[in-house]
Amino acid sequence: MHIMENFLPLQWCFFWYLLTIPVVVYGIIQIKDITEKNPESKPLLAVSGAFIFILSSIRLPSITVPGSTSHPTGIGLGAVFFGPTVTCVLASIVLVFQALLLAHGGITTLGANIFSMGIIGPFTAWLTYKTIIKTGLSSSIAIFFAAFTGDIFTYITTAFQLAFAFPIPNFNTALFKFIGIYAITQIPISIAEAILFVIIFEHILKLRPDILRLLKVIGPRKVKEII
Amino acid sequence: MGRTIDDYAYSNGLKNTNSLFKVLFALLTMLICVISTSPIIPFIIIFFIMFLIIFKAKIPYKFYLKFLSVPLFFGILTFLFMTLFFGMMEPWFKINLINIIIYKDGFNLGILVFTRILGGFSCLGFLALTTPMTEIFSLLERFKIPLIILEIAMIMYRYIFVFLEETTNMYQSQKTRLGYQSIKGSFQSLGILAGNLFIRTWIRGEQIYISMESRCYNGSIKSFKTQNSISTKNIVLLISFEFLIIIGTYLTANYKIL
Amino acid sequence: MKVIETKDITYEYPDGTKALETVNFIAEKGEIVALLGPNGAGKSTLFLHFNGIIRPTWGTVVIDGKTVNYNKKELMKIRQKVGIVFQNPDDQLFAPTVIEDVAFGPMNMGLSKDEVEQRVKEALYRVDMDGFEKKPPHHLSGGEKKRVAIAGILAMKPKIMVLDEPTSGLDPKGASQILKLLYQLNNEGMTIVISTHDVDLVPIYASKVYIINQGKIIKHGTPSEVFEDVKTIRDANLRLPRIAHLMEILEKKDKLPFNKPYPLTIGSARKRILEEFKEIK
Amino acid sequence: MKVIETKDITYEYPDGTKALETVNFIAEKGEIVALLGPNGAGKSTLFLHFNGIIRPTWGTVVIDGKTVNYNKKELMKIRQKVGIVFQNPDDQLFAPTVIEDVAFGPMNMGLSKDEVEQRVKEALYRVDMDGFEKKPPHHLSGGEKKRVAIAGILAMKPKIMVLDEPTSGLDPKGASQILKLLYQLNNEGMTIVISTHDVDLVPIYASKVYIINQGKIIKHGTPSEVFEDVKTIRDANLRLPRIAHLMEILEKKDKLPFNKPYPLTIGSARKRILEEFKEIK
Ligand SMILES: Nc1ncnc2c1ncn2[C@@H]1O[C@H](COP(=O)(O)OP(=O)(O)OP(=O)(O)O)[C@@H](O)[C@H]1O
Ligand SMILES: Nc1ncnc2c1ncn2[C@@H]1O[C@H](COP(=O)(O)OP(=O)(O)OP(=O)(O)O)[C@@H](O)[C@H]1O
Ligand SMILES: [Mg+2]
Ligand SMILES: [Mg+2]
Repeated sequence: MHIMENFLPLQWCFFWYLLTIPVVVYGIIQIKDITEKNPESKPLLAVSGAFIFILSSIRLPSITVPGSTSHPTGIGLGAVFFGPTVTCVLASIVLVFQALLLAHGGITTLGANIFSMGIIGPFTAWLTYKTIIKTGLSSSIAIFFAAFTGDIFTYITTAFQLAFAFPIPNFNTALFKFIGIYAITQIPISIAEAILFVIIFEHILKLRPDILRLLKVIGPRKVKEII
Repeated sequence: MGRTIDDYAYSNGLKNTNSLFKVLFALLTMLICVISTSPIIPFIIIFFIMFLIIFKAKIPYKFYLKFLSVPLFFGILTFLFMTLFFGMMEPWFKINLINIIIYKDGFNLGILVFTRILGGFSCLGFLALTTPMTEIFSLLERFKIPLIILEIAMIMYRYIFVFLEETTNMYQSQKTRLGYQSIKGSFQSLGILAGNLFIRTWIRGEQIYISMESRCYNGSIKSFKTQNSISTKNIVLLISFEFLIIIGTYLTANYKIL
Repeated sequence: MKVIETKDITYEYPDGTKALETVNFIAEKGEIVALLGPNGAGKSTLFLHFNGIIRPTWGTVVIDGKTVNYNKKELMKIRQKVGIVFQNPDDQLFAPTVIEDVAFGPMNMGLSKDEVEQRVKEALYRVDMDGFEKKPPHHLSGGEKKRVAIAGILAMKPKIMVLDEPTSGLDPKGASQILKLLYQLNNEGMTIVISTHDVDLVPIYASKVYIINQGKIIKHGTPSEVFEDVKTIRDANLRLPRIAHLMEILEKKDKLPFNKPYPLTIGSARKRILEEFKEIK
Repeated sequence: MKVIETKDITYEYPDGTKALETVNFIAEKGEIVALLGPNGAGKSTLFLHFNGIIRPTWGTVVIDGKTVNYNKKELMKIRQKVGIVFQNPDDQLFAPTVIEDVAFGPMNMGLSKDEVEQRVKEALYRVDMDGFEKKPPHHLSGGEKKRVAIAGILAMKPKIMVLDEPTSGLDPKGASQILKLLYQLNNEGMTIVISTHDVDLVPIYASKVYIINQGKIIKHGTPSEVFEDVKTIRDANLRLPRIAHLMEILEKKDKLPFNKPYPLTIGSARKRILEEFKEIK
C-alpha cells in the first residue's frame, strides 16, 4: 500500500527515512558480501528485482475494490525466496522505480513506504514462513500464511504511519479509523494475493524445483519427492 | 503501463535540459509543497508545473490530465475523508439527513492535504516525465550511492522492460486460449504466468552472467558516463524561483480558506 | 466466403506508435494466406486483432461475417473460432507437462473431462507428438515445442488458425514438418494465416500473399502477382525468393529468355529451364 | 595458422546431457568458418568453449597456439582475443544505455577513459549505430539490438569473433546488413566463426563449413565439398541450398548435365546455366 507523494508531513518523512536507512544499509552490506563471494548472483538479484517489480504492477483479477490502489506487492514471495534483508534492498529499489516509472508512491514518502513494504512486510512474511515450516506443515500452507500476514502487517504499519501523521482528534481514534477502512478493503485482497502466491509457488515447484532448492526454500527431501 | 511515462522521459521537449537542474527543481519544489501550511503555494505550483509539462515539455495535455486523474481521485477521497472525520473545532454546517457535522478545521486540513498531494505529485510527475532514468543513474553515481545498488538498479531497469514485453506476450497467448474467463481461471492463469515469469527471470539471470563473463566481467561494473554541469543562468533561475516560493509560503503561512 | 476481414483498421499503441494504418485484410475460407513483412512492420499487431486481443483504434474487424463486438461472451466465441499460435513457443507453453498444456484451452472452454482428453490425444497425434504427454515442455527441442504449441490451439478446434512466424528459429527439417502439417490441416478445410519474412517458403504454400510495411498493406495478390513487382518487394526490406532472383539475373544480365513472372519455386523453375533447353535443341 | 583448435573435446552438462562428443574443430586465421547444425546439435555449447566460459569434460582447447589454462588471468586474455556475440541480444545487452553497454567490455579491460571512448565511438560507427548512444536498448528494433551487441564485442578489438546465429529472427535486409558487416571485418583480417542453420546463406560467405549433429562433427570442408554429400546433410535435418537443390533435381530427374559439385550460390548457378546454354547452341 503506497503512501502518496507529500501525504505525510515533513517531520514524519524524515522520521521514516531515519528508521529505514540503517536496515537498508545492513541489507546493502549483506548483498555486497553475497555478490563478492558469488559474482554470478549480481545479475540474478537484479532480474529478481525486475520480477518483483512486474509482479507488483500486475492487477489482481476481479477483486478490484473501488478506491484502493492495491495490488500484489510481490515482496512476500521475494522474502521467502531470498530472505528479508536482501528483499529489503530489492524492494527499496523497486519502490524508487515505481515512483519514477509509474508514479506510484513518492520520494518524500519513500522512507515510510520502505518501512512498511520493504521491512515490516518481508520480515513478517519470512518469520511466518519459517515458523510454519518448523511445525512440519506443507510449504504451500506456509506460503499462504506468509503472504497473508506479510500483507496484513504491511497495511497495519501503513495505518500506524497515517495515524501518527494525522493524530486527529487523538492517535487511537485516528488509528482505529484507518485500520477500519483497511480491514474492509485489504483483507480480501490479502487473501486473494496469498492464494495467488500459492499457485505461483506450486508452479515453480513443479517445473524447476532445483531453483527453489538452490535458494534453500525447500529441503532436499522435497526435491527427491518431486523428481 | 510504465512504458509510456518512460517513453516521454526520452522524447520530451525538456530532455536536453540539464538533469541535475530538473531533479533539484522537482525535489526542492516538492519539499516546499510539503512544508507549506496553507494551500495557496501548492495550488500555484500545481498550475506552474502543468504549464511546464504541457507547454515546455510538450507532453500531450490529454495524457497529462489522464496521468493526474489517479492522484486527483485519491486526493478527493482523502479530502472527503478528512473533512468528514477529522474536524472538531468549529462546526461549519450540519447535514441533518445523515447526521454528520462538517467542521471548518477538517475542511481546511482536507484542502491543505489535497493541494499538497497534488503539488507533490506534479513535481514527481515532472521528474518522471522529463528526466530519463539513465540520467538519474548518472546523478546517483555522482552522489556516491553505493555502487552495488547502482549496478543492480541498472540491470533491473533494463530487464523490467524485457520482462514486461514477455509478460504481455504470455498474457495474450493465455487469453487466446481462453484463460482469465472465470475468477478461478483468472487466478490459475495469473499464477501460472507469474510462476513462469520467475523461472524465466532465473534463466535470464544465468545467461546474462555468461555473456558478461565473455566480456571480461570481473565482479564490478565500471561505469562509463559523461557528466555535464548546470549553467550559471540555470542556477540563478533555480535559486530565485525557490526563494520566491519560500517567501510565498512564509507570507501565506496562516491563510485558511475558512 | 470471407472468414476474416478487417475494414480500414488503424491501431495506435498507448505510447503513440502508429502500428497499423487503414489496413484492409481478407482471408477467405479454406485459403492459406501469407502476411509478409520486415521486422516491425506490424504483423504481430495485426494478428492480435483477429481474435479480439487488441481492439482497433479506428475501423472494424469482421470474423465469419459478424462484426466483432468486444464483450466477454462474444470474445469467447471468437477465440474459439480463431486460434493464434504465437511466435515464441516459450511464451505459450506454461504448464508443467505437455498434456496439461494442450488441455489448457479445451478446459477453459468448459468441455467435459472425456471430451478434453479425447481432443488432447487427437491434437497431439496430429502434430506427431503422441508419446510426449508427460514431458515437461522445457525439455523439448525448438521444433517440438512449436508443434506442442500448435496442438494447444488445434485442441480447441478453431476454424481459422493464425500463426506468427511459425518457422522462425527452426532448422530446415523442423520448418518443413510444420509447413507440411499446416498444409494438411488446410486440405481438411482449415483456413490458415501465416506471418513470415521468409520469402523462400511463402510461394510454396500460400494461395494469397499480403505485403505489409510500416503498418500499411502495400501489395496483395497471388504469390506470382506479388513477386512480379520487384521494386515494391525490395523497398519493403524484402527480397525475391532465391530461385526467382536467379531467373531475374539470367534474364536481365544474360538476356536469357526467362521473363516475368519469374518462377518462384524449385518445381516451377525446373519446368521453365526444361522448356528452354528443349526449345533450343 | 590455427587460431582456434579443439582437440577431442567432450562436454557433459551437470544433468548428464552429453552435448559434445570428441569434437575437433579448427579455425584458421582470417577465415570465415560456419558451424552448421540442427536445433540442439551442440553449436552454442561448442562456442562457449572458445573463450573458456565452459571447460570441456575431456579434451583440450587451444587458442592462438596456446592450450587454455583455466585460471583467471589467462581467461581474461582469452576473452579479449575471442569475442562471442550471443544469439539473443536481450541476453547480452544489460546496461541501460547503448553507450554504457558497448563500453562495458573495454572498461573491464582496464583501458583509459579516452581510449574507451574512442573505441566505443568507432565500434558504433562500424555497425552504423552512431547517434544511438543515449538510447535505452528497449527502444531499439531487433536488428538494431543485434548490431549494438556486435559493437559491444568489436569495441574489445578481438582477433576472433564468434557469432551464434547472427541472422536469426531478422528480415532479409537486416540479415544481409549483418553479413556484409562480418564480411568487411573479415577482409580487415578478423577471423569469424558463425553458427547457423540457414543453409542458403552459408555458402555465400563461408570459406569452411563444419556440420555438427547430436554433439558430433560429422563433416567438414569447403562449402562445395560439404554440400556434395547430400545424404549426410539430409540426415542431419538440414537440406541443400535451394539453388543446389534445383540443380540436383535437374540432373537426377531430368538428366540435364548439371553434375556434382552443384553450384551453391546464385552467382555460380548463373555461370553453369550459361555454359550449358552455350554448349547446346
Ligand atoms: N507494446 C508496444 N508499445 C508500443 N509500440 C509497440 C508495441 N509493440 C509493438 N510496437 C511497435 O509497433 C510496430 C509494429 O510491431 P509488430 O510487433 O507488430 O511488428 P512485426 O511485424 O510483428 O515485427 P517482427 O517481425 O519483428 O515480429 C513496431 O514499430 C513496434 O516497435
Ligand atoms: N544447461 C543445460 N543443461 C543441460 N542440457 C543442456 C543445457 N544447455 C543445453 N543443453 C542440451 O545440450 C544439447 C546442445 O544444446 P545447444 O544449445 O548447444 O544446441 P544448439 O546447437 O545451439 O541448438 P539451437 O540451434 O537450438 O540453438 C541439447 O540437447 C540441449 O538440450
Ligand atoms: Mg512479430
Ligand atoms: Mg544455440
